[in-house]
Amino acid sequence: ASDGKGDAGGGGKPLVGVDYPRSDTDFWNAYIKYVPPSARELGVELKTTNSQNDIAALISNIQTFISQNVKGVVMAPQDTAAIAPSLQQLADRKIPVVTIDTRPDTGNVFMVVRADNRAYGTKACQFLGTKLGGKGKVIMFQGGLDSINGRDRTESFNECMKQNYPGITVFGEATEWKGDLAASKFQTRLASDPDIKGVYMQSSFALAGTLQVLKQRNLQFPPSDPRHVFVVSNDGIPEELKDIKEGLIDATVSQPADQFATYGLYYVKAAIDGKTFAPGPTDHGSTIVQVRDGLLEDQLAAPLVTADGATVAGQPTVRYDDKALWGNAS
Amino acid sequence: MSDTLVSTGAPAPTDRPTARRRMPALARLRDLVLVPAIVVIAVVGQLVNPVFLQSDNLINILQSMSAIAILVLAETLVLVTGKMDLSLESTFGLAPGVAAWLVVDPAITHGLGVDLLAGAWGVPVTLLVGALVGAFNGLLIVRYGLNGFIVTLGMLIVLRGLLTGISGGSTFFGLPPSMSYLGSASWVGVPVSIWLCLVAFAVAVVVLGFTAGGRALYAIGGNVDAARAAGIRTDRILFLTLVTASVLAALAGLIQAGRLASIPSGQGDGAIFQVFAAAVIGGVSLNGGKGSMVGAFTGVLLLFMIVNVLTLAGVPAQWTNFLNGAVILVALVLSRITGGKAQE
Amino acid sequence: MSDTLVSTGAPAPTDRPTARRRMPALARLRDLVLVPAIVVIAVVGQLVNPVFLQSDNLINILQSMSAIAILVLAETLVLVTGKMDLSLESTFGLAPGVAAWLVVDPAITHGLGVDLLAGAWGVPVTLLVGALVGAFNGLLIVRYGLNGFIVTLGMLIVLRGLLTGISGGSTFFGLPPSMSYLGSASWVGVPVSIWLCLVAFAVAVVVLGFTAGGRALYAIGGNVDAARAAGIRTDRILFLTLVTASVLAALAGLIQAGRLASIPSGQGDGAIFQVFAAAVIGGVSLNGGKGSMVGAFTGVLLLFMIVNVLTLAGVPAQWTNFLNGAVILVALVLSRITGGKAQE
Amino acid sequence: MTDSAARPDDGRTDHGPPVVEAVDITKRYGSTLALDSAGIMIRPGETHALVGRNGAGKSTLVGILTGLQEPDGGRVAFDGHPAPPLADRDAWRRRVACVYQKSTVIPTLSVAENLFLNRHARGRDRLIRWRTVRREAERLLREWSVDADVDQPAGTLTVEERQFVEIARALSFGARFIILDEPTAQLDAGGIGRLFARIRDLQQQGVTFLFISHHLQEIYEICDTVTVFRDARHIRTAAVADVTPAELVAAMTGEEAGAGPSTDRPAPAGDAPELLTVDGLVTAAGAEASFRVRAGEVVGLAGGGGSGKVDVAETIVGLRRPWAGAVRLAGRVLRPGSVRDALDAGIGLVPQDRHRQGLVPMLSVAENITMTVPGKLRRRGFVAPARRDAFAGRSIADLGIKTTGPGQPVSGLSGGNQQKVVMGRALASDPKLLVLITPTAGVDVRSKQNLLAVVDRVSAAGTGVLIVSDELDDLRGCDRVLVMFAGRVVREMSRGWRDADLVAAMEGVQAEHV
Ligand SMILES: Nc1ncnc2c1ncn2[C@@H]1O[C@H](COP(=O)(O)OP(=O)(O)OP(=O)(O)O)[C@@H](O)[C@H]1O
Ligand SMILES: Nc1ncnc2c1ncn2[C@@H]1O[C@H](COP(=O)(O)OP(=O)(O)OP(=O)(O)O)[C@@H](O)[C@H]1O
Ligand SMILES: [Mg+2]
Ligand SMILES: [Mg+2]
Repeated sequence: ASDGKGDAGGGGKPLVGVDYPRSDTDFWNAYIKYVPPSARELGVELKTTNSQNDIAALISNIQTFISQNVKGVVMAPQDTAAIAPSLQQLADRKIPVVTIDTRPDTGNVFMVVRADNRAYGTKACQFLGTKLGGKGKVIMFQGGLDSINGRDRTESFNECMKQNYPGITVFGEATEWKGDLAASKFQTRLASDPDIKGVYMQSSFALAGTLQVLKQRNLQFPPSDPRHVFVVSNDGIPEELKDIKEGLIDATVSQPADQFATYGLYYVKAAIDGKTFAPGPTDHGSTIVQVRDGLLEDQLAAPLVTADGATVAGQPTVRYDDKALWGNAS
Repeated sequence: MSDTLVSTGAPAPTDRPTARRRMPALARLRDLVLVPAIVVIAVVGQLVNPVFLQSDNLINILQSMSAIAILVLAETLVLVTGKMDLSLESTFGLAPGVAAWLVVDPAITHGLGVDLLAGAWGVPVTLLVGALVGAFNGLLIVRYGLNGFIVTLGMLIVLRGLLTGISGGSTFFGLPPSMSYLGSASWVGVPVSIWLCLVAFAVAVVVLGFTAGGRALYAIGGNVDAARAAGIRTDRILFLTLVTASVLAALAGLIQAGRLASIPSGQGDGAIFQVFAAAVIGGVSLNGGKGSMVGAFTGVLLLFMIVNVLTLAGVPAQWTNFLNGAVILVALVLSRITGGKAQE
Repeated sequence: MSDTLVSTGAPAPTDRPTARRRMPALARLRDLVLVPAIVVIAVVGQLVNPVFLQSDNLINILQSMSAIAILVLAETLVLVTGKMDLSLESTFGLAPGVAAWLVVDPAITHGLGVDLLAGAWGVPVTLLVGALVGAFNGLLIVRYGLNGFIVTLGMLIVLRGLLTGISGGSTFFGLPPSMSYLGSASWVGVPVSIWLCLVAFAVAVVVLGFTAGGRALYAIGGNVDAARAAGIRTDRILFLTLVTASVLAALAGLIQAGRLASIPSGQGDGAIFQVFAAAVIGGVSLNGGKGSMVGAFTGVLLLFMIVNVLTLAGVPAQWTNFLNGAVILVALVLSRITGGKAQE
Repeated sequence: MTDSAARPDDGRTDHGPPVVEAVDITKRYGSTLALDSAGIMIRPGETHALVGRNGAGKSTLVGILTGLQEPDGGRVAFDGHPAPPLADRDAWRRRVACVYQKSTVIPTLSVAENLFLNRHARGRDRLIRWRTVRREAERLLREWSVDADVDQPAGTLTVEERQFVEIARALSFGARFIILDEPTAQLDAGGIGRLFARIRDLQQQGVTFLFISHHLQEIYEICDTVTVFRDARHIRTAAVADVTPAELVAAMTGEEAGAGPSTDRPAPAGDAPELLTVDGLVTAAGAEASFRVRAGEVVGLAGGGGSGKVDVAETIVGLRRPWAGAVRLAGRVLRPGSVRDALDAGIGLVPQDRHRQGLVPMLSVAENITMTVPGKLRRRGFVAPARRDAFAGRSIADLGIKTTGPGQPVSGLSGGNQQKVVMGRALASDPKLLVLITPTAGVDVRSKQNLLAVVDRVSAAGTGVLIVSDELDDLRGCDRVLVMFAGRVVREMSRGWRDADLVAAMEGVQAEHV
C-alpha cells in the first residue's frame, strides 16, 4: 500500500508481480510481449522482473515483489524443485501465486497454467511414427538436461516410441538448447547414419541449423518425395509456421504463449478477487485438473500444427495458417 | 607506455616527496574506494523506488549475495597468493550436489540419489568434497607446478560434468534439514546466511591482516621466491589456501542449496565471471599480493545493489544484462583509475 | 652458461653438443606435441565407429570446428602478445547480430530488425562492428593501460547484453544470402568455412613466422620493454592486434551464422572456455611470447575430435560433459608436461 | 680478524669448527652444471670473499648455503653439525642470514612489513602488533640513514633504498654468519661507505661474512680471505693479503690478465662533424643537459645514483618523452619520445637493464640481434630466416658471443654473453651514434674488456659513442666525460682525469656549473 503507482486499496487496480523466466528464447519473448496488453485488458497493475533462467535471481525477485507489496505473483519457475521456500514465504503473506509452464514439485499455488509437456513428446512421436510407417531412424535434439520440460519431452517421446513404434531407432542428442551443438551432432549422426528420416527438436532453437544441415547435404525434398526427412519442431513461433508452409518442416507444437500470458494474469486476478475454481472444463476450451491434493492445473491446449491440418494418429491437428495460432497474430 | 604517459606532467623533483608521503593514507583508503559508488547507487535506488532502503529489501540484497560473497572471499584468498581458481564455480555446485546424491532417498525424488548415508552426513560430506577438490587442484598446481589457470579451467569443466553425470541433469530436492538449515533459517530476524557471510568476512579480515599466515599470503603473492627466502613455507600455504578456498566454495554452495531447498545441476554455472568482477572491482589484483577483504566485500555488495536497483526500476528485461554489464564495466574502469596507476 | 661449461674440459663437452643440437628440432616438434594424442583419438574413434575416418565425418569435424578455430586463432594472436581478450566470445555473436539487426526486414521476422541497410551491407557491417569493438578494447587496454583481463571481462558482459538488447533475446532469421554464404556454401565439395579456416591459419603461420610484424608480437609478449627499446611500436602493434582479433571473431561469428542460417542471441555464450582450452592445449602460453598457430590448430582439432568420438560412441548424454572435460583436463596436463618445464 | 693470516686453503683448521663448510657440492640445472664438486670453508670471525666470473656458480652456492636449494651431491655443515633439512626454514635462518643477489623485497608490501617479514611482532593473542612493527622498522631505517616512510609499499623505494632494506633486514637478525651476494652492485659510493662501516662494526663483534662482489677493490678493502670459483669449480682459496689483483683475475679467467682497454686510441680529428646535438634538454623528471658528440668521439656521461644521467640518455634515445628541448642527430631533429625515430636516424642503443629492456629471453639469439633491423632481413616482404641467421652469425663472430648457434634462446646464455647480444643488437643497424647505458653492469672483468674493445673499434670507424655509467673503468677510454649531479651537468673532464677528481665530481664535491 506504500507504492505510489499501483494500489489495491478501494477499487484501484491490484498490483501484480510477474517474473519472466528468461528473455533469450523466441517463445518466452513472445510471452513477455503478451503480458502487458493482457494486464491492461484485465485491469491489473504490473511489476515485472526477469530471472534470466537463474533460480537464485527468481528468489531474489520474489523478495522485491514482497517488499513492493504486490497482491499476487505470476511466475514461471524453470526449476520446479527450488521454488518451494519462496512459495512458502508467499503463502505466509497470503499472496496468491500462479505458475506458468511448470508445476512446483512441492508447495501449493493457486493455479498452474501450462500445457502438458509430456503431450508434446507424445504428439511428436505419433506424428513421426505415422509418417515413417513405424520403421527407420529418427534423431531427437534434447534441450538442456537440466530442464524439466526438456526431460518430460524426452521421456514421453522415448516411451511412446518404444511402446508404439518399436521399429524406429531413436538417437537422443543432448544439446544444451544450443543450435550450433545441435547442428554439429546432426552432422555427425548423418555421417554415421545417413538414412535418418525423422527429426524431433524439442524447441525451435535448433530450427535454422537443422534446415541448413539438411540443405547442405542435399536432403531437402518436398514432403511428397519419398526421400523427404520429416522434421517436427516445438514452440509455434512464426518462423516455424512459415517453414511448414514452405514444406521445410512438417509439424510443430504450438505452445500457447498468448494464453499463458492471459490466463496467468486472469487467475491471479481471480484469486485476488477471492474467486475459486474447481476441476472440470473451462470456458476457454481447456480442462482444469486436480494434479494432487489442493493443486489445480489448467491444461491449455497445445495443438500440433501441420501443413494440412489433417488428423494424425487419431489426434486432430491445426493448419499452419489458422488465425487462432499465436504465431499468426500480427 | 606508462613510461611516456605517466611522466608528461610538470618536472617531478618538486612534487616527488609529497607524492611519497601521500601514499600510505591512500593505501588505506583504497579499501574503501567503492564506498562513494555504493552511496551513489543507494541514492539512485531510493529515488527509483522508495522500497530500496527498507530493511526488508536490504536484507534481501544481503541474503541474495551471501553465497556469492563467500565465493568471492574464497577467490580473493587465492588471488592474493597470485594464483587463480576458476573451478570454484563448479565446486559450488558439485560439493553439495554429491552430498545430496549420497543422502537423498530415490523413493522421494523419482529415482535421484542413492541414499547411502544418513541426512546428518550432508554437511560434512559437502565440506569433504570441497576439501578433496581443493587438494586435487593443489596437487596439480603446487606439487606438479602446473599453471593454475589451466588446471582449474579443466577442473571447471570436469566438475560440472560430474554433477550433471550423477544428477542426470536433474535438480536434487528433498534435502535433509541439516543441509538446508544454513540457507533457510534465521537468527533474530536475519537469515543465518547473512550472519555467516558477515562472520566469514570478519574472520578473513583478521586473518589476512593480523596473523602470520595471512600476511604470508600477501608475501607469496608479491614475490614467491622472496617469501620462501624469508622462511615462509610457500608450498604448504599455497596448498592450504587452495583447499580452504574450495571448502569455502562448498560452504557457499550449501548456503545456496539451503536457500533453494534444492541443488540444480547448473548451480554456479557462469558465476565465476561475477566472482572475478566483484573481486577486481573491489581492488583485488589479479597479479597477486594486493587486495583486501573489505574491498572484495564492497565489490560484491555493489554488484548486487546494481542488480537490485535495475530490478526495482523495472528495466525492460532485454536491456537488463546490458545495463548490468555497462555498470560493471564502468565500475571496473573507475576502480582501476581511482585505484591508482595503470597496471597489467 | 656456455661460458662456464665450454672451458671445464670435464664431462660436459662430450654429451653437450648433441643435447644442444637436439634443441631446435625439439622446438619445432613442440608445435606437433599433440599429434600423438590426435592419432590416439583417431584410432579410438575408428574402433568405436568405422564411420569416423570417412571423409564425410572428417569434413563434418572440420566444418563444425571452423568458426571456433578462427576464434582460437584470434585469441592466440592476443595471447602471444601477452594480453587476453575474453570478450571475443561476445563479439562472435554481437558483430553478425548487429549486422543482421540492421539488414533484416521486420516484416519477415515479426518485428525483429530495423531494415536500415541493404542485405549486401551485412558482411562489411559485421567486420566493422568487430573492428569497433577491438578498437574500444584497444583504447582502454593500450591507451589507458587498463588490465586486459578486467576490461574484456566487462566487455564480455556488456556486448552480450547489447545483443540481447537489440534482438530482444530472439533469434535473427532470414539473413541475406551474403551473410550466410561463408557458412553454408561449398567449393569443390568442401564447405567454404573449412577453406577459410585453413587459409586463415596458413596466413597466420606465415605472418607470425616470417614477417616483422608477426615476430614483433612475440617480442612484445616476451618482453614489452625490450621490444620498445628495440624500436618496435609496441602500442600500435598491440592496438592493431586487438582490432584484428575482434575482426576475426566477427568473421568467425559470420561463419557460424551462415552455418545455422540464424543468429541466436546466445551465440558464442561460454565459448571462451573452449577457446582458451584449445589454445593452451595447443601450447600457447598465457604469459605471452610463446605459442604457434600450428599448435593452436591441433588444439582445436583435438577438442572437436573428442566431441565427435563421444557423439559417435553414443555416450549417455548425462556423462558427455564429464568425459569431455576429463579428456580436456588430461590433455591439458599432458601437454604441459610434455611441453616442458612446469610454469606459472 | 686476528686469524686472517692463517692459510685456510690447505684445509687445516686451527680455531674450532668452521662456521660453515661445504664439501663436494654438485648442482645441475638441466644440462647446466652450476657447481661441480665445489666447496668452501668459512671460519669464525673472518670475512670471506667469493669471486668469479658471471655464471661461475657463486649465487648457486649461496642458495645452497642458505637452504633454498638442495645440492645434487655433497654436504653442508654448520659449526661441525650437518645442515638442517630443507623444510626446516627456521633452523636455517638461525644459522645464516643473507642478502640475495635477486631482490627479495616484496614490492606490494610496506617497507615495515618487508623488514619484519615472517617475524612480525605479535601479541599474546598471536595477532600482529602493527604499531610495534612500524616502530621497529623506523628505528632500523634510521640506523641506515634511509629516509623513507615505513608505511609505503616497498615498490616505491628507489633501487638504493631497496637494497638497504635488504641489507638492514639481513643484518637485523642478529645472525653470527651473514652472506652478502653483490650487495654493492646497486649502491653508490656513499651507500657503499655506509655498508662497509657497518660491516666493520659487526666484524669487531666477531660476526662472520661471506662477501661476493665483482669489484675487486672492495675485496681488498674489507675481506680477509678470498675464494675463487671458475667454471663451476673451486679454483683457489687464499688470504687476501697474499694475492695480487692480477693473480685474482688470472684465477677467475683461467688466463693471464690481459691489458685493460687500450687508452691509446687516437682522439677524433678536430674537424670531425658534429653528430649528436642536445640542446636545452629538460627531461620529464627535471634533469637538464646540453652537449654535443662528434663523429668518432667517445663521450662519457657520468654521475652517481639519481643524478639523472640515465634519465637524460633515455630521453635522448626516445625511451622517455622530454619536457623541453631538442635532440638532433646529424642535423635531423629526433621525434620526442619515439625510439623508432631515434633508431631510424641512426642511434644504436644498449639500454640500462638488459633483463628489463635488452632482451626477449624466449626468442633466439638471432632474433634478438636483428630485432631493430627487420628491413635488412626482408626478401619479397617476408623475413628470410636464412638471411637472419647469416646476419646474426656475423655479429656472433664479431663479438665472440658464446652460443650454440643463432637459434639458441637467449635465455640460455650467460650474463656476459647476453650483454654481448644486446651490444650486437645496438650495432646491427650500423649506427652513427652508439648510446651505451651502464653497459658493463653485472658483467665480469673479462667480458667487460671485450665490450669496451668494441667501443674502441666502432669509434675508430667514425661512430660516435655516448657511454652512460658511473663505473670508472667504462669511462676511462672516453675522450671527454660529462659529470652530472642532481640533474645538472656540473663538470666536463677531458681525457687524463684522475679517478679521485671524477669521483669527487660525481659526489657533488666542488660542484660548479660548466
Ligand atoms: N634457476 C636456474 N635455472 C637454470 N640455470 C640456472 C639457474 N640458476 C643458475 N643457473 C645457471 O647456473 C650457472 C651458475 O649461476 P650463478 O647464478 O650461480 O652464477 P654467479 O656466479 O652467481 O654469476 P653472477 O656473477 O652473474 O651472479 C649459470 O650458468 C646459470 O645460468
Ligand atoms: N635532478 C633530480 N632531482 C631529483 N630526482 C631526480 C633528478 N633526476 C632524476 N631524478 C630521479 O631519480 C631517479 C633515478 O634517476 P636516474 O635513473 O636517471 O639516475 P641514475 O643517475 O641513472 O641513477 P642510477 O645510477 O641509480 O641508475 C629517477 O626516479 C629520476 O626521476
Ligand atoms: Mg650471482
Ligand atoms: Mg638509473
